Amino acid sequence: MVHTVLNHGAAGEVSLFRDVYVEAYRWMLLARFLDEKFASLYRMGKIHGGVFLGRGQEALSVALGLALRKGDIFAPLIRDAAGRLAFGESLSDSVRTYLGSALGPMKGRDGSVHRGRPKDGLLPMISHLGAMISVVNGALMARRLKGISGMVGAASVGDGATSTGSFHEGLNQAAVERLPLVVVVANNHYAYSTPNERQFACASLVDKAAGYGIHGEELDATDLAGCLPALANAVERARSGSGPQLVIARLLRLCGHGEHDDASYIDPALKASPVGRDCLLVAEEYLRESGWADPVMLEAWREEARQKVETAVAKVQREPGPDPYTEDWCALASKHLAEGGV
Amino acid sequence: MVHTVLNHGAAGEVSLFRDVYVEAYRWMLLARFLDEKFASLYRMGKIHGGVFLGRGQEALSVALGLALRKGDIFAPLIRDAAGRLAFGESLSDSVRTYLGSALGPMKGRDGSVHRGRPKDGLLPMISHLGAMISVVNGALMARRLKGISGMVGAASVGDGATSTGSFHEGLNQAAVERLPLVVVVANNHYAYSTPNERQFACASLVDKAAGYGIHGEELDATDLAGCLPALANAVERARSGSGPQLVIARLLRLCGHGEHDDASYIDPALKASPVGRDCLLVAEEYLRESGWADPVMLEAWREEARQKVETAVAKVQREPGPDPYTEDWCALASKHLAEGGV
Amino acid sequence: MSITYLDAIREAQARALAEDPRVFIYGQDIGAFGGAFKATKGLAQRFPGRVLDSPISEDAMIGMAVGASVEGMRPIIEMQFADFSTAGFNQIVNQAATLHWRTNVPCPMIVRLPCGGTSGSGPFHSQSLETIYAHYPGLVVLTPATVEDAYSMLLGAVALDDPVIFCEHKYLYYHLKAEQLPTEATPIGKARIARPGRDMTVVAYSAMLHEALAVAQELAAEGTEIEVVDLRSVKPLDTDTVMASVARTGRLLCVGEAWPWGGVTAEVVARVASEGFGLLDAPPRRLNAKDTPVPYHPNLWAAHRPTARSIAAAARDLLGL
Amino acid sequence: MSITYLDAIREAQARALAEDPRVFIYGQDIGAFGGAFKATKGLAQRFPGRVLDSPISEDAMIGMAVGASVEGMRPIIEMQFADFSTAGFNQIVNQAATLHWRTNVPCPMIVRLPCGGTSGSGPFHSQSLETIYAHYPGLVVLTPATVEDAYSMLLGAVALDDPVIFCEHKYLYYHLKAEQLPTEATPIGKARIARPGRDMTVVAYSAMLHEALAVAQELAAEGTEIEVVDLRSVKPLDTDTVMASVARTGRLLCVGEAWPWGGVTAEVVARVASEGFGLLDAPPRRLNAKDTPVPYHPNLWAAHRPTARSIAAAARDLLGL
Ligand SMILES: Cc1ncc(C[n+]2csc(CCOP(=O)(O)OP(=O)(O)O)c2C)c(N)n1
Ligand SMILES: Cc1ncc(C[n+]2csc(CCOP(=O)(O)OP(=O)(O)O)c2C)c(N)n1
Ligand SMILES: [Mg+2]
Ligand SMILES: [Mg+2]
Repeated sequence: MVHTVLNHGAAGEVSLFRDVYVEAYRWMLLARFLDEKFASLYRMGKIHGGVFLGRGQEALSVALGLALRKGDIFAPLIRDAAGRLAFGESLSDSVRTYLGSALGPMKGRDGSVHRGRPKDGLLPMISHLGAMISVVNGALMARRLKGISGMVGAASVGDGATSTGSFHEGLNQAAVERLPLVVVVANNHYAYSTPNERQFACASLVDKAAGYGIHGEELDATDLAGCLPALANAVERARSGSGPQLVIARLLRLCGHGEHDDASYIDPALKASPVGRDCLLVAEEYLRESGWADPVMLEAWREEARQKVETAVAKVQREPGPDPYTEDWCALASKHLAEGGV
Repeated sequence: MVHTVLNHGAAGEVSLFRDVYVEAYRWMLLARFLDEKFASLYRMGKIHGGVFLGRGQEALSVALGLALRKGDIFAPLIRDAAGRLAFGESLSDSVRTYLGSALGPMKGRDGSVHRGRPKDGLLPMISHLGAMISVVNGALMARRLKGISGMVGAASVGDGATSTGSFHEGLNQAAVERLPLVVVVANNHYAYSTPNERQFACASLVDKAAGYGIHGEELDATDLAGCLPALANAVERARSGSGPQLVIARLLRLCGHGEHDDASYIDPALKASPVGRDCLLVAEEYLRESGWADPVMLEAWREEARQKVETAVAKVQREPGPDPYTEDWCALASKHLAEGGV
Repeated sequence: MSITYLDAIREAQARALAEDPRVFIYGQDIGAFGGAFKATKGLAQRFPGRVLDSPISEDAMIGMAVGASVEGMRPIIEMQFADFSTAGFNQIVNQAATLHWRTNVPCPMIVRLPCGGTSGSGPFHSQSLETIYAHYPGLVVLTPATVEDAYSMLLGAVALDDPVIFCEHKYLYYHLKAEQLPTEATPIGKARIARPGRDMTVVAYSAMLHEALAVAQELAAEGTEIEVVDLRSVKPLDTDTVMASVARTGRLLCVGEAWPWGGVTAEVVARVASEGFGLLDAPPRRLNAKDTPVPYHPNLWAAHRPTARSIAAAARDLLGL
Repeated sequence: MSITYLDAIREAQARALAEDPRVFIYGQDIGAFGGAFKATKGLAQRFPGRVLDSPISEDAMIGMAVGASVEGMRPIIEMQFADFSTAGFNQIVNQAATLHWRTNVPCPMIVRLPCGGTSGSGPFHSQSLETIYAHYPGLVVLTPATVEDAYSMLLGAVALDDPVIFCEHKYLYYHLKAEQLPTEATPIGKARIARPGRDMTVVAYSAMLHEALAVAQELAAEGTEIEVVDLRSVKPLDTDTVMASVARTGRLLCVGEAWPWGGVTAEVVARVASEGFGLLDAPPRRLNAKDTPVPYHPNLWAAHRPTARSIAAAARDLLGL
């Protein structure tokens, strides 16, 4: 639907675009509040391990999440809180995973951003960058082998991940099989502290597309109004049989790599440039200027998002952590093959 | 020198081009006889393990070998007998390695195409495809760190190797460091039995160059007259600071993947097309037509090459194999750290 | 009729493809060409679209299998040689092996590894890599030593809900023959007594089983009865069967073709020493390959790995003969 | 002055850079940023052009080191976490580890692996991978447990002509402090008696050394004297020092933080059982992490790996207390 809506200029459909835009904005808002809550819990020492935020990447992420449908495959990355929510991940899945609740999808065994529900098409990332692309390919191959068509698989990666062998093998594999894969590269100009010029030497990452024989395009990811149709179109092209799509999104990470990092290495000139704009503020401005939301509505949405996050966190904080004594300590699904550890 | 010669059309230099061409042809001839000898020893059961030939790839290989100088780095692959010889590898190194002579550079520990002399810039391939590129990068980085300039490093790979993560990481690394690396892809249209269309989906492999931000070009590798200047120019561009060079060479493997393979999977239409020409015959024809060699000379060169190979093989066949009782069975250079095996 | 170990692997795959629509095979040159060793010969023709040539991308090959497995398929990945699986190592040990534990969603898939040494194959086409996979939680590592086991354990692996590293020994491919394929399934994770005996236990697996059996026969002629245990599966390791044998014989020699540091022989000896110390009448012993890459030259190769000769010497020594 | 284990690693690198022009460091975010753990903080500034940021390309990072090493350099590669070294695994085990054996040209280089568990780090930032590297011939695998050893063994590694896997424990980075850096070199490949005792031997390495020492102290208060052996190097493994200790105490418990199958504890127990059987007054014992990925939640994490508490229980049991 998103696709149809976003590609018809017809008058009557402006209101549909508005609906999508508003929905997207509200997911972004929720993701931002959620992230901020995690950051504050981290500062209070209530989260074990790292906290990784999507600040600045919400417009891109939500556009991808909304472009996908139920039944599609999504392998999000560390900065995809917005896209996850839009794709259908519950607030409590993320809160439970970060807080290590035994009731969460990972039951405290894995944490933070390493969550997912494979059976719902939401693949849980491993940390090794680039490694999820071929896993998405496999899910798409399975659908093809089963005779199911019309599905799309999407994988998020960063600029840094483009240097991995996995990225290359995954993209090439998808191209050879002409799979309905969308790879979205959030080029936030840094991989941890490493700037683009120490990561690659091509003029633009989109120049890689031709080398795989796939379609590529680049976009300004600080602008939700641009992201929504671009991602919808990329997903639609994949869905309709045009093969893998490479989307390169320009943005800046408006926070540290993780909350332990002050990001002091980010070039102030970049921060001050258009790519350093906060996509949430840009979207808010757009809403206001287009008359789609007034300050009262915006404040109400904000309040609602804040409440949702507070409620989810308050609930999960009362949930039990995993119990090592009832844990079965068996990595195999075939429990009869378990060896006791020694 | 090759470079200068091959790029000046001036009259007096035709004879220089002729000299280079003749030299190249004679290395090709030697490589072809050597390969054929290995094939016949293989059929006689006198070689342990596989035998891999460069039949059809000699023009490309020799052009690369000649374009490099002493002091450069060369990581040849399985089909590079011609390039190895032109670069300076002795006949006996290859014969000793194939026959497992204890006097060879690998002392019978490694065999067949897995030979080299790292200290002479000839890196011994491991089997894992793509893995040598970053090793060449490392040698080049070392030179740079030591303040030595004007060196080039070259790595040969096949069309199949372009699908490896190592190929990608190696090329990207060289591009970021702007190393004087030349990667030559022998696109013989098959990786073992797998045709190009199951290996990649780009229109041409040269389309990958832009994705790394490096210079790329494509050539017909059945024609020595084209290979010599093309490789000389690529090496010279690398040498003079233009960064990594990607050379895609179109050819056909005129034999099996190894001598155990009858190559029945190769499309007859391809064999009958210009890309299926035998570069050695093409070169011979060129020599004859340009009047640079007459049948008597050609026969004399052939005879000389045949003799060299026979002599080398006869000598090496009398050499001892490695002795397990005097072998130190220690993989470490630090002998004092050896553990006895149990 | 005579069926090789390789035939058995091909037939098991054919049967799995025929009986289970979830099965497909993915690997280099395995389609029309039938694979480097012909382990899939004819299968692409018989099962169109389900025996697929992959690019030379071991990492993506494994990732593909994991994704397909999550969606309910039962992929079989053929590595051209075990040695190249190191290029897909990360996806095997971090993606496939952890998925079930992290998500509770099983990850059934098989990675077929043509393993082990053959003369002249050298450092990169001869490796025995069971150790590096068995060390990681979440993987099942099988090492069939007979034609029958190659067949039934591969079918057992297809039925299993976990990622299986299936170590096929290349030397056995052609050298081992049987009259017919088994009709019974082999229970995964159980060792077997390949030859009963009362004087000492030799634990072996894969190609080394046959070296051990040769030694048992040799020593039997001299009146010494060696019990040979075929591990079949190195992870899980059937400690009970090993322990019961050592309880009968009081002596243990464990033989493996892999490198000496860590691995199967260390694990077996350590388990018996710690859990069955009182059963041992003599120090337990191990025999492994030497601690260098696998050599190319046949002279070196033959001296690098254990053979009937070196096993016999160790056995005699242990028996005080 | 107080120097952490992490400081020691940084200082050793600074000294190596200062004294040996062949040394350079290559890794992700190690330049101006000083590395994820700050193990190279300030070094890029002090040694311009010799502390280089790499792309996220573990395979090419190792390949780069091998090539530079062949040309006479002494590269130090920092992996951001040990867990990511699996993406460079092939180049480590097949390229670096085999080069000298194949060509007689040494391949000196160091791969620094931030290893081991810390609470909340989860399955992919906590692994202890000494086993998979020690299994391969051609690598030296070091596991320093003290500030002093971190410093002097890293310098020793730089001096060595072989590829070294240098396992640094992340928990020790900040938790371990010393008053000063050692002036003496630590001989590579030698274990040490970290605490003498006569009643039993506990063999440990890396972070587990400190758990073992805590247990020794606890039991000393009850009159039991535990001898603690710090392996320092797991490949080569100093069997002599372990055996001499067991000869004194008659009892062996070996403790490691890695997964239970194969690995250091299996190797130590197997060696002692086979070469020092007569020295043992009781069955040798092992204690490892559980056979699952390293868990995220602190409750699970604390139960997953051996701790002073579980070591003490095993020790008491072995002593019949
Ligand atoms: C294979 C691998 N190597 C190293 C790391 C450590 N690491 C985690 S995130 C990161 C930087 C990622 O940068 P990028 O891909 O640009 O994503 P961003 O964080 O900027 O969104 C690194 C190096 C890793 N996760 N995987
Ligand atoms: C990483 C890796 N995977 C698989 C192999 C097995 N293998 C050896 S050669 C080969 C085909 C190589 O094809 P290509 O690169 O096109 O070179 P060509 O033989 O055509 O010259 C394969 C798959 C290997 N050597 N390395
Ligand atoms: Mg980035
Ligand atoms: Mg090819």
